[in-house]
Amino acid sequence: MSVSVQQADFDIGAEIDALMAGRGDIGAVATFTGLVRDMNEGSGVTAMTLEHYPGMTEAALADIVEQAKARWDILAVRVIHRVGTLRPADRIVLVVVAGAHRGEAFAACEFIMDYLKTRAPFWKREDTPAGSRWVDARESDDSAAARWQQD
Amino acid sequence: MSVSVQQADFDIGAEIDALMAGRGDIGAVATFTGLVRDMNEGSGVTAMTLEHYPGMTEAALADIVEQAKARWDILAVRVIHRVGTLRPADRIVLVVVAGAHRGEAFAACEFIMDYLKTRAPFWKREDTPAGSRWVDARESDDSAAARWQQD
Amino acid sequence: MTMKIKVLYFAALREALGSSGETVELPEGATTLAGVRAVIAGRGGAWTALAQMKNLRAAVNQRMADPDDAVTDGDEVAFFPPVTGG
Amino acid sequence: MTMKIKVLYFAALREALGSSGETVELPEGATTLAGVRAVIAGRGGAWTALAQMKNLRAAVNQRMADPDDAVTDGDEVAFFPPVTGG
Repeated sequence: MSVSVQQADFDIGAEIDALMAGRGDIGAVATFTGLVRDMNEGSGVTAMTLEHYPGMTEAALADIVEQAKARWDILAVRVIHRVGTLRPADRIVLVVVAGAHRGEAFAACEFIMDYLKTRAPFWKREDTPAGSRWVDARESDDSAAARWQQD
Repeated sequence: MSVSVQQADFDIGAEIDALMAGRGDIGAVATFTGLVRDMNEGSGVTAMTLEHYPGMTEAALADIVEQAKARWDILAVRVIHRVGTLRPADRIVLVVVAGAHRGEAFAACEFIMDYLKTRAPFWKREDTPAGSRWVDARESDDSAAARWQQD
Repeated sequence: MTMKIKVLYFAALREALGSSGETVELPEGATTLAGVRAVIAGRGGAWTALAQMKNLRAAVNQRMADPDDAVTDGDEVAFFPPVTGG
Repeated sequence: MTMKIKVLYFAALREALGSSGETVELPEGATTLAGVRAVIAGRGGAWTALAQMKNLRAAVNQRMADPDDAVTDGDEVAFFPPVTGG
């Protein structure tokens, strides 16, 4: 299973090892890990709660991975996104892309993150000293995703 | 120490944890791991030996990291490059870049790898069933590095 | 024939509506996502959030959808703010 | 005054020369990297590899250098094929 939505934390090294197991054709592994920061938009963040749309989340992530596989010559992909309540410095999301060469592994990893940020149904709510608030979508995420559009 | 040249293997998760230790301002960690493939240019590879230029290697890597830090708003970098004899599926190189946001972490990580490939004095020799051979530099590595040139 | 669909609400929209979802019977003529949205917002009160919330996104049968996309009997429709995961 | 420099060879070049390095006394007029290379290649025999090897790279005092770069007494010069790490 290349996509997981879970409350539990993940182990990056173990996830890479699992992708590599038994194969010698992988020359490049690019990963991205997203983490909870203790500040956002000028306020301290004490906790973050991730809501999602069960069913659609998994389908959206699987679709993003399929798009990446269709577009780049990559060998294996793993995506894990956590849900529930997290604390500063906790891991939120992991994307691992393995390929023969680095250029395609990097591009596919960044593509998956950019698409995930705009197309996977997750929503963050932050707890700050002033109360709880929903995180606003960033314009920069839309433009990051838009640059992968093909004509 | 942000740069190491060593025979010993490395633990990606432990390296990320060390960069993160005690800080809550990191929102994005991009990593790249290069590995020994069991095939190259149509021949089976049974082992690979990495030669380097002690002294210059560390200086070149430190310089590449400084360039990345000057260019992108990133918070922490770790580079490990192994030397000596390695086997297929062994890790060769690790680059970890931590930042507040993903775009800069991705760009700096790819930049460091592209520069390392063309400016750090390492040379690979492969053992194949037909004997031992030095790996030829790839034209694509020069063009990958060249795209980061600023006017 | 009356069309019945399942409608789900998420995140800030769920809180504004005080509902995470419901079964909705659609009046004749409401055959698109935009139509469904107008029907629900037309109830007034808190439901107007569905018309007023900026940049509202939607899915039909768990796929991102546009206002003109068709909605038919038995579909699962969801409304939510722009996503902010990752 | 005679200039003495340290010269290092790496990888395929080291193997072709059968040497990983030496101290070289430079004749007058050999004041650039290109000059150093010509002096050593001019010994003939295996040393011609230094002139013939394609795309040879070099460093002066452990920094990548160009053929026109100056070489002075006490410098550490290195010649090697294009790097292939990572």
